[in-house]
Amino acid sequence: MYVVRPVEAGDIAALEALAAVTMPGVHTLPKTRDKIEQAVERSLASFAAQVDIPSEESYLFVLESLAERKIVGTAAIFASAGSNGTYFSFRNDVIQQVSRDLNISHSVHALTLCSELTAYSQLSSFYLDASVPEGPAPALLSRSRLLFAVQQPQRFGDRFFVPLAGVTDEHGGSPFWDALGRKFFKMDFLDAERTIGGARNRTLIVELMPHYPVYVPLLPGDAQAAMGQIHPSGEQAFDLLTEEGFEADEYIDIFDGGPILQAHKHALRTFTGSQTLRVRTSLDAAPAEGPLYDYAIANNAGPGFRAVTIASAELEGCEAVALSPEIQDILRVADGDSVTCVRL
Amino acid sequence: MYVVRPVEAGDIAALEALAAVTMPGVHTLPKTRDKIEQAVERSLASFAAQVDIPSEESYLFVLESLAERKIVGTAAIFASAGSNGTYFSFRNDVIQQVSRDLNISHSVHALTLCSELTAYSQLSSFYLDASVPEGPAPALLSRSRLLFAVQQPQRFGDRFFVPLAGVTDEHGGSPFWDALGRKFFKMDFLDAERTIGGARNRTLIVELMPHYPVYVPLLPGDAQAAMGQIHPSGEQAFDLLTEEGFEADEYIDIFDGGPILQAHKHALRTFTGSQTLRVRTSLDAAPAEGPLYDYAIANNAGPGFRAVTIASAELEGCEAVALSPEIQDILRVADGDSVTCVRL
Amino acid sequence: MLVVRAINENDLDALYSMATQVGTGMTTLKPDMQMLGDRLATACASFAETIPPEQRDYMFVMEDTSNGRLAGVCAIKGAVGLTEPFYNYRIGTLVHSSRELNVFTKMDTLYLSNDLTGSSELCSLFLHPDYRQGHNGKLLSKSRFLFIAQFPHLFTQKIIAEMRGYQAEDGSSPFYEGLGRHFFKMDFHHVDDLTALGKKSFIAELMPRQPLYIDYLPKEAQDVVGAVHKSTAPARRLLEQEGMHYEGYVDIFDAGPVLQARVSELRAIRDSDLAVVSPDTDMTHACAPAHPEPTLVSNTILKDFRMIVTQATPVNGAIDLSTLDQQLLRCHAGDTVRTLPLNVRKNNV
Amino acid sequence: MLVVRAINENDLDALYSMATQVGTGMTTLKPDMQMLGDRLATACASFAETIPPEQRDYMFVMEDTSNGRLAGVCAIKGAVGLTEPFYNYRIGTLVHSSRELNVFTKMDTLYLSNDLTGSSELCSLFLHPDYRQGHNGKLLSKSRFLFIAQFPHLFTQKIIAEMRGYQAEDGSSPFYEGLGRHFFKMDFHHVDDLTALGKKSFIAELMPRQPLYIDYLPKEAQDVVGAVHKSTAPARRLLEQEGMHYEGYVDIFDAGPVLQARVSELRAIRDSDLAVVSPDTDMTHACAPAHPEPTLVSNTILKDFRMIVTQATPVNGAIDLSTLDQQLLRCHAGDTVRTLPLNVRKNNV
Repeated sequence: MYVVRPVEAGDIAALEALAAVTMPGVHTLPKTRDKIEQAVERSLASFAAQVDIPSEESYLFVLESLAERKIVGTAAIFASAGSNGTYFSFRNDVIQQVSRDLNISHSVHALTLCSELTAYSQLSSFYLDASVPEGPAPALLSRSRLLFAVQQPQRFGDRFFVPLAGVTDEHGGSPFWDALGRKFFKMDFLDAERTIGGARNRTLIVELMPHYPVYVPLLPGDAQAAMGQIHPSGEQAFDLLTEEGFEADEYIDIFDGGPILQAHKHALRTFTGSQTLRVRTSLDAAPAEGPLYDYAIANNAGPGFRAVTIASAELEGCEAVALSPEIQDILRVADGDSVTCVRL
Repeated sequence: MYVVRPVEAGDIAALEALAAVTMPGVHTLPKTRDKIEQAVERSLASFAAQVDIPSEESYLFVLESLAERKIVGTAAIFASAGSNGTYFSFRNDVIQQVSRDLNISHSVHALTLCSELTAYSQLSSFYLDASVPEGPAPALLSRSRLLFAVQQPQRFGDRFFVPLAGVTDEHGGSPFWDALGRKFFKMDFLDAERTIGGARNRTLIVELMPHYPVYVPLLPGDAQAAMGQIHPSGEQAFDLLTEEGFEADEYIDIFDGGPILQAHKHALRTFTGSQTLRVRTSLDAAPAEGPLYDYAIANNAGPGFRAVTIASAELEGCEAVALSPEIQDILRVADGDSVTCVRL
Repeated sequence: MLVVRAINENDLDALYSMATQVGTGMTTLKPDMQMLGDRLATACASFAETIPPEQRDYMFVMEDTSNGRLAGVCAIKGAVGLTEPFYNYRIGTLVHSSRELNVFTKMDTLYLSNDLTGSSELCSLFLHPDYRQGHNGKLLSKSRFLFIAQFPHLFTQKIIAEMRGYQAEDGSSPFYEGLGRHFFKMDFHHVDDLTALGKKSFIAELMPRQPLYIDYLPKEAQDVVGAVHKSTAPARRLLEQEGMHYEGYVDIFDAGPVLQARVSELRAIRDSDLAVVSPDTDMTHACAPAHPEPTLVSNTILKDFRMIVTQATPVNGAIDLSTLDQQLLRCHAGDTVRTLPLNVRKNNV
Repeated sequence: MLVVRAINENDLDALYSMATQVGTGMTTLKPDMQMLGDRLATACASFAETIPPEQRDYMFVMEDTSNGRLAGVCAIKGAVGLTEPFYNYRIGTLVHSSRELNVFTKMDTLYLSNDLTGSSELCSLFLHPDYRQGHNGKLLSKSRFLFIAQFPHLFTQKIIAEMRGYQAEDGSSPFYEGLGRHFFKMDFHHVDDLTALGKKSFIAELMPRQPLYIDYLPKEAQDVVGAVHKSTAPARRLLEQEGMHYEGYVDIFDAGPVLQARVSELRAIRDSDLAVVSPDTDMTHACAPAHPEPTLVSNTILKDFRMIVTQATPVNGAIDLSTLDQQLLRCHAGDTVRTLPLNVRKNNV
């Protein structure tokens, strides 16, 4: 049984252990104890804060294996990507070129440095330990953030995005970076990412990155090929997110060219498909009749947020959900309480 | 009773009469007999054509008052706005400006000449005679085009847009044009529109219009105020289109700054809410019980397309619709035939 | 003897026969009777001042008076870009600097521009292979500067000359292959021909409009920005000696440099002098330099402008021209001529 | 007597007291002991050649030897824009033309650029009000050109001078009101101060990057592009006489013009000459002009560069300087000095 909950101060050592095994250049987790402590403190403060307008809050969730009493995954959500500056990305523009005299008609792609994602909420830091089996747990981890956003819409923007790490070679080099960022930053990809700490909202970006559109046909072949490509470590997240309703193709990362998935919340299944149900205690250990579906179920306890998965008969059209006392314990809910649930 | 049907050669005189009363600068209808004849011929050829990929087809529909045997409205749809070049519009861009040193953070709007609407299908030429009463007829006229597109998706793009005429003063001048287009075209708004015939896909546009974004704060106040504003003659169309699911704000017209409404077909009510029903003959003259709703009903006869409105009990969930013999006559359908219908 | 002179109505056949020798690479001098006839008519109207200065096209021919053959041709256009847009890339600099990271990056950038619109242009220089010797090339090229010095009011403030850009051994243009081909999707020579035919609207339609960092281009393309075709290097040197400079404008297709100058800063404007044709006297003879330098001498008549290179040297406002020289220039003792040392004086710095 | 000389370590107090007289409008000479001390140290290291040429800041003072007061100051920076980006607007031309409509529109356009990065800069010219008479202003301004002529290898190919832009009676800048204010949302003088303090990253953050058609600006802003502040007009004329030109670069805030020149085309480089200090002889006396023109004369010593204006005129490579003049220049008979007529000769065209 896995539960997703807000990070706690006691999780720091476990996060440090997790961070030790993540890949260089893939900015899923902070690397140093200091940074981890800061991230945890910031999350605790964010969950505790009264929020009217989304700002610098950052909510960090962990996936805990209850059997092993061990942290096996993380996922975070920033209230506003540009709260601390301007969030930069490349927009994929298509320019139609038509010459009637010459009977030429084709499209030219161009990358434009833009700040359109600044007011979006940003999903990040999705990481799963290799020990977590396939099944509903990964989806639970990815979607719990959005369930929290469904419950607390005032804490988030109307649109969400997720940058996924782009491709790098065996030495940590990025062909997209080599064709673009390197010319302005004059440093290796990993050095730049280290220096900037994975951020995309710093003044130095507007100081250094190109202000004019980059015509894609002028980029070397390997850089063009890397545009919108995911680092292998991000495939699972990509699949979960596209299933959720996120769309790629419109934006890519300014550093490594990785895809940035984005969507209006009305296009996300967690928003359109979730429902609030009353808890009904089920003492019946036998499975219900008919087909069972995986559902994510979350309490509505703010800083005490908990979410788990259950297998249940179809809940659409129901007003209540039957939960075993064990599940109620984990979720800290009782008969008659409200929970938010969505089919996985 | 009103019916919407494809234009026919016999309608030319009637169209000429209608055109005589439309406003200068509002490009709803061709003005001269020659142009009207061309438009009708093109429409006839388009309806008759076998189409795999949308191209230069242009479908012109008329609203006929059966009581008066008179044409009282027109509406058209172009298969592909840029089939004949590149369809240009201004995209509303927002640039985030943030200086942490100076503690400044604000947005700057800029208009970028873009060709993104080129592959869209374009609704146009919506015109209603003043004699047409309020009620379902205007909506029927506007939506029949889309019902046709629902039936024949291969003839149209996945996205649709509608440019609506912008504001002009009593002399036919456009404050938006005066601040922008005039500087490049060196002529009055009406002269320019006459010269270009309302087109937005001609080579001379790329030759003359500005290639760099126009920063909106630099425009005079009256030009800024005119951006996205509708000419009073377009209010009815605007209301019908936003109700349909079209969205304004992202694009404006390069000449008069009028709004360009656009949407993916999946966001349009005619696409998401229409259904195919079998015709059942209703001889019962008495109204059905319960509340009645207005529905647009269209046959599926291609070049013989006909659409009318009926008042009916809720049809959602039904498999058939009861039509009187008179309506069946008008639609040229019989018991058991399929019709497409959508609630207005 | 060779004289450079204003072209006239009788030169059409000889001009055509010279144009057949030109070959590719000079788009303005093709063996097309219609085109050449039109151009000749414009040139005659220019010298006759019957068309406005910005429409003029002063065309000069070098005539071998010993046999009446035309040995070369060159021209000055009154103004470019006033009927068809005149495009160039301008090379600018953009600095990207972050104090926080201690990074300072200076990047060369290409801007599509029409900045040179309205400039006067030196163009259409061609010297027949039989005459490529001695001072002939210099005489032909520099004749235009003496004309400008004599009639500066006919020209705009800025004078330019487009130089043919670098080409690889196989005739391809590395700059075009690295940039233009992506947008035009056709051969370099095809594009070149289209512009020569005046079909230029495709440039507005297809050229990328946004500034381009040169660093984005392949190395081979970067390397040839502002580089001339190897056959053009001597012509470039001659123009630079006369005060023209490469100021960062290049051709949009092959990146060949545009040389330019303020008319007021041309050597011919600064260093040319008027002199009166007068027989040698003991007095002037005594003051003449021991080693006379070759001198360009022209008459001062717009309609029948003529220029030669001679060993006579002006002394104190007078010049002793031989009878032959006077015949070539169609001037006589007592007339005023304009003189300019053929070669540039060493800089005294 | 007035001499312009390289600044030295002992000038700090007098420099400070002069800076208190400067008032607003010259951001580089503020009465701030720390700032002036740093600058003086850089200047001394520059004349001593202990720092690289691009970091140098050659500062000159005009000293009244009769009372030891400093009457003025001026400077030449070795290179600008190499530590902080140096921004200008460059004015370019874009043509929009349609043959079909017979429309031809030529538009001036502003490009944000760092093109002048690395140029040497004339700056910080200030003459004390008590000394604003006679040749003093010319002497002070032109001294820098004589220095460049003597030591051209110390400078980059291009030399520039930024001129203060036009301001309305109330001290506002119509150009800033029409453009910058929309993006900076603060007062013109506040923005000016921030740039003087070197806080320039806000320019990269807030300036619009895309080329702007000047026609979009309000008429009042369009009218002052390239126009100088009325108090700056005389300084502009002096620099133009020396061969500097407005080439379409202006300040991003007030649109004041940047004057620029190739070093090789400065009048001082072309027309200055070396001469040996030697007593007058009958021979030279006979050849001297009847109406001597005032002449700028400098010594040729980098570390203690000194310059005066005198009525002595060089003749055949010799100049007869008075004992007082020799003292001011710290030179003696037999030493070489550099001379340049103070005033520009009439153009002989």
